[in-house]
Amino acid sequence: MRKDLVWLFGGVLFFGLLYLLNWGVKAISTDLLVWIGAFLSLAILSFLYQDNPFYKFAEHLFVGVSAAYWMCMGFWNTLVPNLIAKLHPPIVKGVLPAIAEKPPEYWYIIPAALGIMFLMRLSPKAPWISRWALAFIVGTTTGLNLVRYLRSDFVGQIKSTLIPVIVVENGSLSVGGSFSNIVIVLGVLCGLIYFFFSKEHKGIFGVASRVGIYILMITFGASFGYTVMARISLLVGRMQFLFGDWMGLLQ
Amino acid sequence: MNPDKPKMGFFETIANIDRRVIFLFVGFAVIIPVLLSFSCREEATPIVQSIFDKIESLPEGSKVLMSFDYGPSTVPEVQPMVDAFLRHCCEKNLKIYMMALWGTGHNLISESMEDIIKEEFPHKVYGLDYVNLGFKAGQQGLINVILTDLKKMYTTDALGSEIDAVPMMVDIRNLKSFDLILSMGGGFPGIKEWVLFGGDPGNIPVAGGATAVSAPLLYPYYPRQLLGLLGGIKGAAEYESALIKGYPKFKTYSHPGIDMMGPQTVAHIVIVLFIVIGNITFFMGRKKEEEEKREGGALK
Amino acid sequence: MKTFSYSFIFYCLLGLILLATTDGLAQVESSDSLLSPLLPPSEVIAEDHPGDAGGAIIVRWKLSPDEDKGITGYEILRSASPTAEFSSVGFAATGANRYVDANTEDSLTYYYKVVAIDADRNASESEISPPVRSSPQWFNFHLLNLLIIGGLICGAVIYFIAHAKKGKKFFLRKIAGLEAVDEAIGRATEMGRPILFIPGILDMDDVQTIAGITILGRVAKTIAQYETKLNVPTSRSIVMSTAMETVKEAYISAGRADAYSDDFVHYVTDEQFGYVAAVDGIMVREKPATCFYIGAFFAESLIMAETGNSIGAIQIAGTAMPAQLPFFVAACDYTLIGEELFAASAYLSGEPKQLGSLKGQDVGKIIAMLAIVIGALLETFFAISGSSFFGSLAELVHKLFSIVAS
Amino acid sequence: MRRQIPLIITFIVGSVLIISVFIPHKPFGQLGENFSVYFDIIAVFAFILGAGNLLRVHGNRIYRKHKDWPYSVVTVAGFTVMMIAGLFKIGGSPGITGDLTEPGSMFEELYMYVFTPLMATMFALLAFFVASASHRAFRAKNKEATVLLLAAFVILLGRTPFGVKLTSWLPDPLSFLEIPNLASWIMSVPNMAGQRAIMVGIALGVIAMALRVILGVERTYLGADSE
Repeated sequence: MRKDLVWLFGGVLFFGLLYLLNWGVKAISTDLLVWIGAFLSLAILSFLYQDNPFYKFAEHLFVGVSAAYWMCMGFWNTLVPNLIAKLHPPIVKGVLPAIAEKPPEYWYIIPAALGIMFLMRLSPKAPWISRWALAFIVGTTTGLNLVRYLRSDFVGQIKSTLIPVIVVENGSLSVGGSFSNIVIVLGVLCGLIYFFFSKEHKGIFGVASRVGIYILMITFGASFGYTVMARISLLVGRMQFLFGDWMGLLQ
Repeated sequence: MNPDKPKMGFFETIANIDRRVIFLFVGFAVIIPVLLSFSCREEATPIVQSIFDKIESLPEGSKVLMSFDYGPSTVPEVQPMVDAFLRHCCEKNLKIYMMALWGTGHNLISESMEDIIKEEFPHKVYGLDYVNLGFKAGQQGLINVILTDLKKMYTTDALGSEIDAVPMMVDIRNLKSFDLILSMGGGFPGIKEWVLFGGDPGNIPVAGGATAVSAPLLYPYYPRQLLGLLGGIKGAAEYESALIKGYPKFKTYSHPGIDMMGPQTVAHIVIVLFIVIGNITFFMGRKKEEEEKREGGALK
Repeated sequence: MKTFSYSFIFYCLLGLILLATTDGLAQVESSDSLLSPLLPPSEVIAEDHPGDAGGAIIVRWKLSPDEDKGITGYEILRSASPTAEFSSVGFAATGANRYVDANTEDSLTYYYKVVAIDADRNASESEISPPVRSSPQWFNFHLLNLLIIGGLICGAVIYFIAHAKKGKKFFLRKIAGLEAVDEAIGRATEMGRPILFIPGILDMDDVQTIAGITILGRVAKTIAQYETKLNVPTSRSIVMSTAMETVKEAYISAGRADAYSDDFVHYVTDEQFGYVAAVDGIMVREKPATCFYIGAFFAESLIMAETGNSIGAIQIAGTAMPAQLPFFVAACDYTLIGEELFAASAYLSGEPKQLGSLKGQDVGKIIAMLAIVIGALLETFFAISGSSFFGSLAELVHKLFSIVAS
Repeated sequence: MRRQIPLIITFIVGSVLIISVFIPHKPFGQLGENFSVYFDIIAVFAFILGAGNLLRVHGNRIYRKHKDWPYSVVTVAGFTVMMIAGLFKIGGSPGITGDLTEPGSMFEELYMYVFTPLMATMFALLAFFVASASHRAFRAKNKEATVLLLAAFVILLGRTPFGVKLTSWLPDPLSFLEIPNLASWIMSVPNMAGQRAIMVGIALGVIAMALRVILGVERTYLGADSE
């Protein structure tokens, strides 16, 4: 008998026994589903110590269940309403009665054809056809993203940086405001200089590029620090589940 | 220098600490406060206190519009804020008008009504003290319309009653009829839209609560366009504290924000301590290294 | 005492005004109920909304002269004929002189009226607008600035690609993360351990994934020359399929078709955290000597990078997700930051054509920097001097960089 | 020729989509929206490849008695059960008429009690990793690391009551030095400047990369052309 499986089955048995013994005795949950949730949560947490049979079990279960989950979602929420129902509405009468009355939209043949082309990879004779579908996907992705990024990240971000470096508020100089704006404008400029590829980072250019690195480091440090608390709250939620919903130790 | 394997000094041991020790500390830092229901006293920061003070200052019968602009995924963060706002408004005998710019907000209004108003303030009467206007599509366009004429969009309340048959709706004409707008959410449409399309053009005070992730994007509006803001669980906890301070009876009520904050704060402090210790040991280690180097150099 | 007298005069005046107005109201009501006390908005013009796919009409009007006298907004009425009944299509706030009716049929002709409304629900209708039809356009002039800026950048990129083709060489700075790729692969070979490559968790409809896959192609070519196992778990079926083709091609072009195996690339699950759980499992069991994380990442970035760190792997990351960069910077040995991710495949290819495009990117940066410097200076001059000359210039730069939502 | 056709497709599709942004007229204006629908449909077709690969990998492990083969059985079993529960909508409304995620259906129960706890706990591991990463990375090793450390430290302190107390004694004119104020200044000024520089750079990177792909200069993604 394999040692890891002995551990795994032993653990599951122990857990099951606990479940049966505590049935209605203490504040601990009597709901089998909660117990399953608790077991799986503990199995994942055990990875923090080291890899072990419980984690392996949970991980492999997670992969199988979640892969099937998204495939079912894709089938029922995309393929059925957005393809089958468009090409031949009556077929979805039982599932989507509202759509079944609509006239068919035949241009949905195009994605269907592309999908089948993509599957031609499996064909022994013409696997190269799948590359046409891929070329279509890559062409659209690049085309769409080129304009999207140009618009919101390039033009949009530059626009927000068109600010006065000397701020006058109610007729008098605002030192704080001016300082902040100077930092923003210089920060963006130096940050961009850091990314320059085709000029050696030397002299004044090198100094600016150093400042750019510092600005990036502040950005990274600040964003990191800001996220820490949000991450901890996820763990608090899990602990509240384990100690509250499952063990019944919290009011 | 030393032919034998150098013995790890105290500082090296700490500097190269097994990360599982850190995990253990973080684990305890969360588990112990959770078990003991430990909570820190949260002091309301000015950005939170200003909302509390505003609601405090409103005379009885003032009209507060609450917009539920969030969905189930952000309920853990946003619901504590909603509950705190609702309790405060009920306690102050303000009239509460609830609406939603998000489709998902509709159910959340009903749930909040059941859980807070009906449960904790059973003497409040629907239609006199609070009303559910439900969800209407239109996003910022909706705000734009109700800025001038609210009843054009809301011909009935969410339960289907004629809008003018609801007593508290009779003297409502548009957004300007309200004394305060509270938007709870963080995404789009949300607080930002309320500020730009409602508060600014109508000159109506807008405040609200947002998720921790989206709060920084709203800071630029405070305090000129945005009266105040609760950012994430911390904001909710601060408001709950302010509420308890003002009305000690709320101490016995649920306060999920404060409950969540205790463990978070302890864990945060543990992490900060680890960073400090990490740096001290790093410098001590380096100092020692330099000394050894110097000695080594002298020997040559 | 003084204040008292002032307020006395004030209230007297107020009373007079009130008297006058109520008197006026009474008169109107008694004489003719059709005549409202409000003056209507005038010069109502409706025209097709420019630069759209049809289905929208802009209505413009001149504000009612009574704008300050309690008008609470304007209602926009529409009809298919000047004689038929008009129905409401929407409202505009006080002070607004323009409304977009985004719900029109291109085949129909419309007539518009604008009604001023005050707080007492008095209404005053404008004249009927001339007839108008909505129609789709072939060019969106609102996006002209985008076309100009985009054209400049794309032109620069294409120019330098063509320039480099002719064999013109130019300086390129080093990127530490890319310098380390060969070393990292060599180390894995020495240690006899596999190399893990994570192409992000998004699908092929994200450019970062395409960048990740092209870098995978380059890296795989180097790996093919060693006897090192490559492991590419993917979280998307299309990415799996594309990565397989890419790696296969890399091995073939390196002359090592025999060393290629279909097992290098495998699908795990579309679920973000299921994928991470599996990747973590692979890391602690196979102990890869080198981990690449190149593509689009979310919260899982740190889970993977920390696990990779704990097994002592050399880690090279690259992403254009600003929110995840800090975690990679903190936990990995090298990180390609944003733009460097997209430049990496060109760097690694070493082809002059590809490298030329990097110089084009730099021209884009110069454009951005010039715009910021000029814009900020103009804004500053305007703020100090208040001169309308600088004001209008600053406005112009602003306009060049503002994108109207279409 | 076989090599050329995909390049031509990419070129045509890519350029048409770029141009279409400026042409609101039908059918160009809608192309971008339609694509995401197309893409989702193709992705569902591709699931067949993904599922096939997953089952092949784990099937092989079981067949070859790989070290961890019993766990592969778990994956295959989990996948099969979930797939059957979802495709045939077991336990919900009669037949397949109900909603996929209908309360009480097997698919929904599996999601609630197996999928969700696994996902939430995996996500919660971040709390631990954030701590170990900051312990290791936030050290003043050199100037850059010091700047990183200081920024992170001020923000971290600003979010604890202790940090707030630490500087609350500062007199009014110096109130901008109080840690919470300093933290929000860092977030909204230097942090924002850095984010902007990164975003502008990313935009340029995407544009150049997209052009290389559309023009066929970059063709690695197309894979093998030996046949």
